[in-house]
Amino acid sequence: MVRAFGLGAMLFGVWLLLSGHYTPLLLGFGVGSSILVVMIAMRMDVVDHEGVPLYLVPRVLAYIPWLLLEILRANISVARIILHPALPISPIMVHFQASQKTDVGRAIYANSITLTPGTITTGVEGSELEIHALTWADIDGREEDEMDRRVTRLEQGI
Amino acid sequence: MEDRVILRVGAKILIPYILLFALYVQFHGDYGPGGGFQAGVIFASAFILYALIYGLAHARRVLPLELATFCAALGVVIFAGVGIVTLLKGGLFLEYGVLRHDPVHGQHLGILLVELGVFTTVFGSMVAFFYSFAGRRTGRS
Amino acid sequence: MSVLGLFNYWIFVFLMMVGFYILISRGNLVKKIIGLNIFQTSVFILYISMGKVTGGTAPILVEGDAVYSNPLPHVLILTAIVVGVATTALGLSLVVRIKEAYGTIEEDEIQAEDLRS
Amino acid sequence: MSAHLPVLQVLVPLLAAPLCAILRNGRAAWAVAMVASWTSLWIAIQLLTLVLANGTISYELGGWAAPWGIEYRIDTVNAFVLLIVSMIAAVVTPYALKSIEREVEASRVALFYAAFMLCLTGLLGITITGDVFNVFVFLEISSLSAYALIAIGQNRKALTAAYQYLIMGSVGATFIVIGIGMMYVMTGSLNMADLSVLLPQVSSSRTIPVAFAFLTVGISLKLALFPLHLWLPNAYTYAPSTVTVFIASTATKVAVYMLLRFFFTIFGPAFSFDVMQLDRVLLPLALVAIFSMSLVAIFQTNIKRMMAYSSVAQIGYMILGISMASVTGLTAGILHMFNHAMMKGALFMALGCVMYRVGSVHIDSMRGLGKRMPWTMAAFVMGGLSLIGVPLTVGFVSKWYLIQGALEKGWWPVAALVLLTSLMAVVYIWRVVEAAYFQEFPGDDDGELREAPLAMLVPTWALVLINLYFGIDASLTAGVAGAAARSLLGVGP
Amino acid sequence: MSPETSVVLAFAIPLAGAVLIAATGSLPNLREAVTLATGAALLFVVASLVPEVLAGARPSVDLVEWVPGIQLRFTVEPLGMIFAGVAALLWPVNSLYSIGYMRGNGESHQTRFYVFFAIAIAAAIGVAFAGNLLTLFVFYEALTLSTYPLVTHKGTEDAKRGGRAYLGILMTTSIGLLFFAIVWTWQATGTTEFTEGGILSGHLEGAQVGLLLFLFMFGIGKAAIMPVHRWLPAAMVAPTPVSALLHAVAVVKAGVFSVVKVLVYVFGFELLQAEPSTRWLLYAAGFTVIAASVVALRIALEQGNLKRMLAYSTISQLSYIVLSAAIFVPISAAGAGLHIVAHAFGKITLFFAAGSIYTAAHKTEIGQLKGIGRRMPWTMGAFAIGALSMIGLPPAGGFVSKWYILLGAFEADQFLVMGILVVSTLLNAAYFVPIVYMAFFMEEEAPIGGNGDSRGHGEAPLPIVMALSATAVLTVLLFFFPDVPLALAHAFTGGGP
Amino acid sequence: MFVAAAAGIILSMVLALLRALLGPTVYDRVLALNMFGTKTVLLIAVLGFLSGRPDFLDLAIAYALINFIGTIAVLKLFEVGDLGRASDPTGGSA
Amino acid sequence: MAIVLDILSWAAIAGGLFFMVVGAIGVLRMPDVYTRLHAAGMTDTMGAGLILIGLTFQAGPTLVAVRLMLVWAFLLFTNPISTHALARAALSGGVEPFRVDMEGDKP
Amino acid sequence: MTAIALLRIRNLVAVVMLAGIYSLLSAGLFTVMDAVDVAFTEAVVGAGISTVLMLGTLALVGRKEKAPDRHPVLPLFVVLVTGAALVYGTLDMPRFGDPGNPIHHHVAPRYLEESGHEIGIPNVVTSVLASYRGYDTMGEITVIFTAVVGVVLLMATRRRRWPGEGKGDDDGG
Ligand code: NA
Ligand code: NA
Repeated sequence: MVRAFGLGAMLFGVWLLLSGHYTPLLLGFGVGSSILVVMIAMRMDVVDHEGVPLYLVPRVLAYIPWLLLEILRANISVARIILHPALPISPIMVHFQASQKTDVGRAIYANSITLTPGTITTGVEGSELEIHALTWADIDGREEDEMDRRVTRLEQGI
Repeated sequence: MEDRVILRVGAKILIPYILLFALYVQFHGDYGPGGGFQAGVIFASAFILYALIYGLAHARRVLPLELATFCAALGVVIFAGVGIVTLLKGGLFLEYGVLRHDPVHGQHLGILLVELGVFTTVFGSMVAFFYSFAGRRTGRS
Repeated sequence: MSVLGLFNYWIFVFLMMVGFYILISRGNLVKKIIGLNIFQTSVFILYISMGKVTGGTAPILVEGDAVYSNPLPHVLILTAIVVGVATTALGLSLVVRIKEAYGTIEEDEIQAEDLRS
Repeated sequence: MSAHLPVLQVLVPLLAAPLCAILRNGRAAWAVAMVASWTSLWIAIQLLTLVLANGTISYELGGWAAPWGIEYRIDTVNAFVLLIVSMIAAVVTPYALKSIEREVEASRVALFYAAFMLCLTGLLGITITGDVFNVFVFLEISSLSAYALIAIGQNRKALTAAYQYLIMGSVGATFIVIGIGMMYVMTGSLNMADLSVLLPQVSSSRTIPVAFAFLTVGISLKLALFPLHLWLPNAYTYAPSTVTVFIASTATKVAVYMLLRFFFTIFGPAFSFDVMQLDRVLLPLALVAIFSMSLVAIFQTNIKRMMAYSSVAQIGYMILGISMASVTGLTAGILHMFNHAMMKGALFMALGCVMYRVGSVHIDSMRGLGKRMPWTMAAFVMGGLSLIGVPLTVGFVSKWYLIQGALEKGWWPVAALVLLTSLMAVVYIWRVVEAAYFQEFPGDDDGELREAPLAMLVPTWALVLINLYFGIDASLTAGVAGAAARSLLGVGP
Repeated sequence: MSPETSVVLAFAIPLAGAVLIAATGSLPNLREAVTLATGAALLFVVASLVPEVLAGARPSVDLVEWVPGIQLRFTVEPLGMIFAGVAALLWPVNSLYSIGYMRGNGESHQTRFYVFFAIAIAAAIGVAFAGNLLTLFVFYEALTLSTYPLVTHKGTEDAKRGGRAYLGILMTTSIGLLFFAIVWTWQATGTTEFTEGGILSGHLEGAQVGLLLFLFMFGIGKAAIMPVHRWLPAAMVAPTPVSALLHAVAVVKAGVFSVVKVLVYVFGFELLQAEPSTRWLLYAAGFTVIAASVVALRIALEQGNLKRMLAYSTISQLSYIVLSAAIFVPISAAGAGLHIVAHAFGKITLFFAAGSIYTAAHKTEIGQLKGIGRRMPWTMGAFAIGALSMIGLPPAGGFVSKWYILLGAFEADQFLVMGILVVSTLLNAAYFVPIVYMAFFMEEEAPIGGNGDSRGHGEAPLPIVMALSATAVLTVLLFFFPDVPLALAHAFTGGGP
Repeated sequence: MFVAAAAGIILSMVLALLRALLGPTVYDRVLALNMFGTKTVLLIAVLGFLSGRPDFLDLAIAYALINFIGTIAVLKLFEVGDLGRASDPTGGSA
Repeated sequence: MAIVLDILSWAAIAGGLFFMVVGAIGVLRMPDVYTRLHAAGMTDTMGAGLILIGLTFQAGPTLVAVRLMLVWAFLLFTNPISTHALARAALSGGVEPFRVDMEGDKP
Repeated sequence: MTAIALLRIRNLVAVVMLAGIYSLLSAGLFTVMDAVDVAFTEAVVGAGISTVLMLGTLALVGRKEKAPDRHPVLPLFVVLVTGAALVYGTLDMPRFGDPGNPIHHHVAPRYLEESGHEIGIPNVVTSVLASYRGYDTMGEITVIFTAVVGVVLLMATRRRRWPGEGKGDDDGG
């Protein structure tokens, strides 16, 4: 129930951000729409800890700036490779052990890896991630370990 | 088969916002691009995404094909029904002005209602189309 | 200038004809429908280009004086797009059924099958 | 409520369709279709009466005056076509009950009636409207439902037939949209009456003739005008019997009506015939269609297909009448729309009865049916006589006007060809008659094959009787057709 | 009963009869009683019209406005009265004969036979009373279609082939030519009403008149002018009562009747005489008379099929009628009208006799007839009277009509026609006389092996004998009392009796 | 300046289109399609500023959405051969 | 202040364009679908992000800015999912990853 | 370019995706020409639903097109004639963007000038779509509904053996 309310509130928030017309009628529609969507979502069975990870919201917000910085760095390095006349790549597939306990956590970690150019999560089996990297250097383990730690912390609220 | 955790979690989070966006498009069609038609398609696309990731059987449990076709029919009835109400209120067919004392308010209300009809039909139709195609076995399994 | 003002029409006519050509020259039933889609979409573009006013803007009223493009072609084409997708859906469902009944979606093979039986 | 009859004409079947779909029960859907089609017939009769008494009726949808809004505009011509369409629908619906139960799976029957009502809606909508783009919208309603209706035939060829029809029909519709667009860009209007005023001002441009050409080709595709008829024979042959009856009797008529509307009302006869020299195109096409398709019909062994080719030939008769661009010629064309609807309706209904009992309409399956299904075969013979143009049938009335029109123009060979093709109709009809009456029933003589059910025979004979009634007393139909022709040509009352 | 009522009744009675016959189909005796009663009723109604028409009445009834400007209309005038009278008089006789024939030969589908027979009679009445070209055409076609099931009655391959030729030729000519001619007439004159003196005068001239005449004459295929005569021999597959119907009661009579009517009331003799382009009709008819007689003679000499010979005789006799009308003078036209009656009585007698022989002896070939007169004296006696009428000798009706035709030819200085008449009379005599001679004066041949029941047969069943005696008597009566038909014939050509 | 941005985006669209045409595998085409979609979203955003009506960004959101779902659908087709079956075994099968 | 914003904005847009075009070039230059995915990722993340940020500066503190950020958020959210799905599909579709040498099997 | 590629490529999935791109491109053009509502619709339909439906079809019918084995001379001729006619027809059409174009002066001005107080909503396209030409829109959703009826009629049945499979089937039996 808390999740449903939480989802409804978030939906209404998005509505307010999108709308720009704050008349009673449209606000009413906003409330109605949010309620309708929550009802459908419940019927779809997506209102659970995975679908509405309320507890993660503030921590994710804190994680994002770091992630963006990582993304920028990775972008620059891949851009360098692309613009290099010799195209110095050495693609490789590796397997990582993720330290997260939940699927949500693993999903955040896997997606973070994919978001940073140079590495792509190609598979998730239990806690083992399969990763395709553009060069050896991309997968030397430093950023990934750091990321793993941060995501696990985020997940566990440490 | 591998575990599709990434898709599953992603879709779970995303779908409510797609639905909401659809309703936003529906109700802001008077002010910007969009309206019943676009909203209906987007609303349906949330169900399509759901079916793609969770399987058709799941999706049909949430929204059976019968309900989708019912929606497709209902929208037409809503639209034409508005016209019939205007007839009964002494106007011509779809003359929304007679719905309220103030013709402009009447127009507003009429457009709102017929857009709802459009939304209902389009949403139901798109889902019904998708179900029909996705639900047909290839026979080569 | 005079010919330049028509040039865009000709591009759309060309696209239209490519779609039309795919439609009538290909034997694959799906490809025909794709050709039809392209044909129709190109017609839609032609319509919309008729409604454009140089220096105009989208016909959603704003404060102050503005030149708007003609909304009527937009309305017509909205309808036409919807009709197009309806036709596509129905056509594709026919293709699926034909495949099930004949085992092929190539026009000549279907004809051969019909002759054989 | 009578002020709203124009919109109710379309609205009644339109609302019946979703109702049928929602009901999901075949019988209930049938009942809805019955009510809708007979109401629709009643409205059509009222409208024709009103138009004959008071002249053209205009109805502004949404309360917006034309050309800003969409207008319904009913004159003698389309009131007559509305009557044809709704009359056939009213007769077909009771017929459908048994026929469809036999030819369509039970789970699909309710949706069948929904599609049927939509097809009716579309045809009525095309006919009644005074707005060219609205024509396109309702054209698509009727076309899409027709594709689906044809595709549910029992033979797999029904699917390819429907597909072929879909492709050609969509090309036709797109051509029509192109034509409409060109008219629109030159005038800024979509209203027919408005266009008829505005077009002459710009008709010297190069755009309008091209628009005219695209509209003509597009409608001709829908019309199955030779040589654009390729979709028709298979579609008629493999569709369920009821569908063949309905579509063969109405869809091409409405397409002919569209041609009339565009040629005479919107572009005007002066432009169509003096500037575009339309007669030079239509006349040869019509003649080739009449002759070649009659010839092809003779060699068919599937009787539905035979009748389908005959239809292409008969469309040629209508176009021939139009190509004369005279009062008599147009009267012949318009009258034949009605007459052909009635005769082909009766013929296809009789074939549907055969299909119901025998399960085939191959000529070999017709053997000995004269004795086994006397009423059915008698109906077929009567319809056939009408098709040939034997006196006291409607077919004769059509030929009367057609030949008179040709002689007025001094087209002697044309008149002779029309008569020659009537004789070809004798040949193909008589092939069936001989099979039915002079050949022995091939199966076991255990008497299991009975006459078709009454629910099918009565509508069939209703059409047969209409064939006879309006063949004996054609003053009503010929009078209305004549009035319609004069109004299209803008002469006399 | 007003004359108008009688007109409608005359048309309605056979139709009502058809319905009743169909309804009583399962009870043969009742069914045939209905047939006879209907015939009698029709005869009574038609007879009641004769005095009125002779007195100058022209009762006219509008059935329905067919299309704006054209009525389906019955108008009784003397020529139509003649035709209707013949049909009404011969139908009951023919019915009587049919009862004997159908039962005697154990034919199937008898109900269908009587029903379509009655419809055909209704159509014939419709043709006779038609007030305009369109009405004429309507019932002309109805006659073709209603006799088709009769022609193909046996349902054999032969019957089907015959039926196909019958229908094919009659429909081709009527739709292809006659209908065309009618529309042309309407288009040229704005009317299709039969009018004294014709309607075409002043509307058409020159070669157009000849062309239109061509369309009409060959369009009316039932008149069997060569080369459109072929349907008549083809239809010989039909049972004999049907042949009688075709040759005497209705079908060919409808043909020549229509020809005469079109010549008199559509073209008008004045126009026809004024336009040289119409001359061909005389030659075509004359040629047919001679050619058909020659064919008949050849059949007789080869001792071929009797009915086939009679068919060619009919073709020849029909062209007499056309020929005499084609002289374009009133008196020969009156002869033509009278010859319709005379030929009807004579030819029906001949066919009855042929059917009688078939029923009693199962003989169809001329060569088989030796000595048959002694076994079937009534039949062959009647045959002899019929033959006399065909040749045109007293005391048979054929003599009277031929006399008038000859008078007409004389009046118009048509020596060619006179020559044709003389030659054809000789030819007629040449093929009829030997048959009569064979029947009465030659010895019966021994039956050829296996044909067991040809020995020991006697006269045909009673209804047949009654019917053929009646028609033979009528033939003779026509010679002695030609007044009524003659008066009618004169009335329609405008002259007094 | 917006024009320059639009031009740059269009340039990269052309490059993406090139990849879509070159293939060679369908996955390359999907990749190109997806990329193309993203660029269209940006182009629309820029065009909004260019025409002075940036309030039509809803369009961009819709594009992005459709692009995403389309991509998932194509991949689903290739991976499972059927749009109706669940990707996830825990999701059951149709 | 406006000028600062403008400069920032154009810088961001220029940067975005840079990443976008480089990403596109990468998609053309890379040898197989997996390596191309890395290049494509640049477009969605940095390319789109910087351009949208640039536009946000242009829009100022309005709802337009909010919407621009929503677009980016959406892209950031969906990009890894579709990239992952694509790679996954390619692998299961039997497309062998390109290797520079054959010894690259161990981490 | 996309359109031409569609002609050549025989992998149908690729063709479908290129058609999707074509649709996106045209949606871009719509935006440029101020038709934002149309662009929105084309995007969600052309690139969205159509593509998904086509993919759904390909999943059922196979993904390869057979190599064409005919010489498409007649189609080419037809297309050339049609195209030439269209080009000829455009010669007298109003120039692109010309504000003097008749369509901007006959019906449209009323929509642009009056809808603000007649209907009271800023989006003129919505006003015309839902009110002035609302009846067309009702027809439009009826078209969609018709397609649903048709598709469900065709697809919501079990597969069955066809009477024609493997034996003569000329009689429609
Ligand atoms: Na990445
Ligand atoms: Na990475």
